[in-house]
Amino acid sequence: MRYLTRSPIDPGMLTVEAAGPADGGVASFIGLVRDHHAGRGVTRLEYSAYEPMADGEVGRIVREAEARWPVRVALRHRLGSLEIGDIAVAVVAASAHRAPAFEACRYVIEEVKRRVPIWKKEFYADGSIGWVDPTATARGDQSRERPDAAALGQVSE
Amino acid sequence: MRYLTRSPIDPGMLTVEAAGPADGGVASFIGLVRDHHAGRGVTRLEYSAYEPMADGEVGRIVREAEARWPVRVALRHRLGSLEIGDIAVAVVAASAHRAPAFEACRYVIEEVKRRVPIWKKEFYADGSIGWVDPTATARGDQSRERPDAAALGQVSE
Amino acid sequence: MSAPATSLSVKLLLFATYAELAGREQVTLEVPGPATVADVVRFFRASWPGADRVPDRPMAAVNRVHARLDTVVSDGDEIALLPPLAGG
Amino acid sequence: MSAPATSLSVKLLLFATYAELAGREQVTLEVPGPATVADVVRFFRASWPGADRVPDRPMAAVNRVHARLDTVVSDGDEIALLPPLAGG
Repeated sequence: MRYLTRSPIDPGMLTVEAAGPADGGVASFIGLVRDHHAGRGVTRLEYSAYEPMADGEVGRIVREAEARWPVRVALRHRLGSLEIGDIAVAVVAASAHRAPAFEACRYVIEEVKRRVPIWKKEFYADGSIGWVDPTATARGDQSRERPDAAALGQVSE
Repeated sequence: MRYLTRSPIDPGMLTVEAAGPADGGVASFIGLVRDHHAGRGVTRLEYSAYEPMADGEVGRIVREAEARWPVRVALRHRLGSLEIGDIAVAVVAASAHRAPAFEACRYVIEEVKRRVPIWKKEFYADGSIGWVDPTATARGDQSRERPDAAALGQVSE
Repeated sequence: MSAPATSLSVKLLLFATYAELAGREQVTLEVPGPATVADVVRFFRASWPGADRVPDRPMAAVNRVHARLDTVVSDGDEIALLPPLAGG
Repeated sequence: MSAPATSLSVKLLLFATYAELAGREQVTLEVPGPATVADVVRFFRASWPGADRVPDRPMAAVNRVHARLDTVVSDGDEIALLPPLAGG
């Protein structure tokens, strides 16, 4: 697998992977494990995935971005047990100029959240455990509605 | 000076500076020295600044971003002689969520380019030297028109 | 060109909360063909104890690609039922 | 409340290509008051050899803050003429 890892993510290495001497702009997004979610204290979490599909879907998203903008994209998503402050995901988009780098970076992280089969189990400060369902909260915690199966199915056709 | 440096910039340190345990999203922009500009080969460049004003103007931009979005921003701009691939500027915006992090990061780099008194002297592969004038090229190399003095003056009033 | 109404063998994968609800991560099903993903889900929910705790219209994938519930499945397909995604 | 028409002492800073065009990075000017930034620029361009190679309507700052050319200057102000910015 190219995009999923059980080891700590090094954003600097991803920048080296994405950027060459012709690149002047590098936009990055790093997702960190927060100490709270929907008003509850979080102590750690575990990411799991449908691994072969997740890796393939990330690859499709990266190729879409590289076809749409003059960019090179590097990405890693962590799996397994993570502590507060750990990097869960890092996306780096390098381009000659900053506008396509920003746009591609944003596209990739939005699509990763929307399309890649990864799940997150949160361990709360009160000792309870829960699977995160971004479609169940109305707290403005997520910026996207749940995509319906039909919409995602069309992506693959 | 807080935001200008003659030493290499470490984006990882800026991420540590900007992000805390409540932050889940970190958007970054890194500007690198490219090996070309407006179709000409570039071998190195020198950044100079009206240093006290540049530092103050960056501070105003950072405070504007931190007032407008729930973010913390860290930034460094390099001065002096830089080689191809060196980091010229790094902006990091950390927030609980990704949307404000992206928006604040983009705002800061756009305003830095528009308002901060820093100049760039390029050394070309053919041995010639030139001051970069983003207002003089029509190659799409810059995303902003030159701001006129009146518009910038109003910023400070 | 329509397939004869023979039995299809498909592998059904369950993840995260669906795996916990159904008490299993993988089952092999023999479903009457022709069948869509929705047919496979219906067959599964009716055939296994506890499987009806999985939603009747989940997000799904066929052979590791997102698929609509009306996608027609083939013998040997790997069908996955995907709880709400939470990556990133 | 308007200032008397006395002389003002201002420090004028030049950077990058403007410093090269004018052959200097800093001059102290005694200009007749009251005066705007535009008056200071006009006075400078007429008073120093080579100074007319600096544009007549440059971007400017007064006391380290961006300022319009019609900003009225005070005795002791630090006025800077800023070539097209190229940071970032």
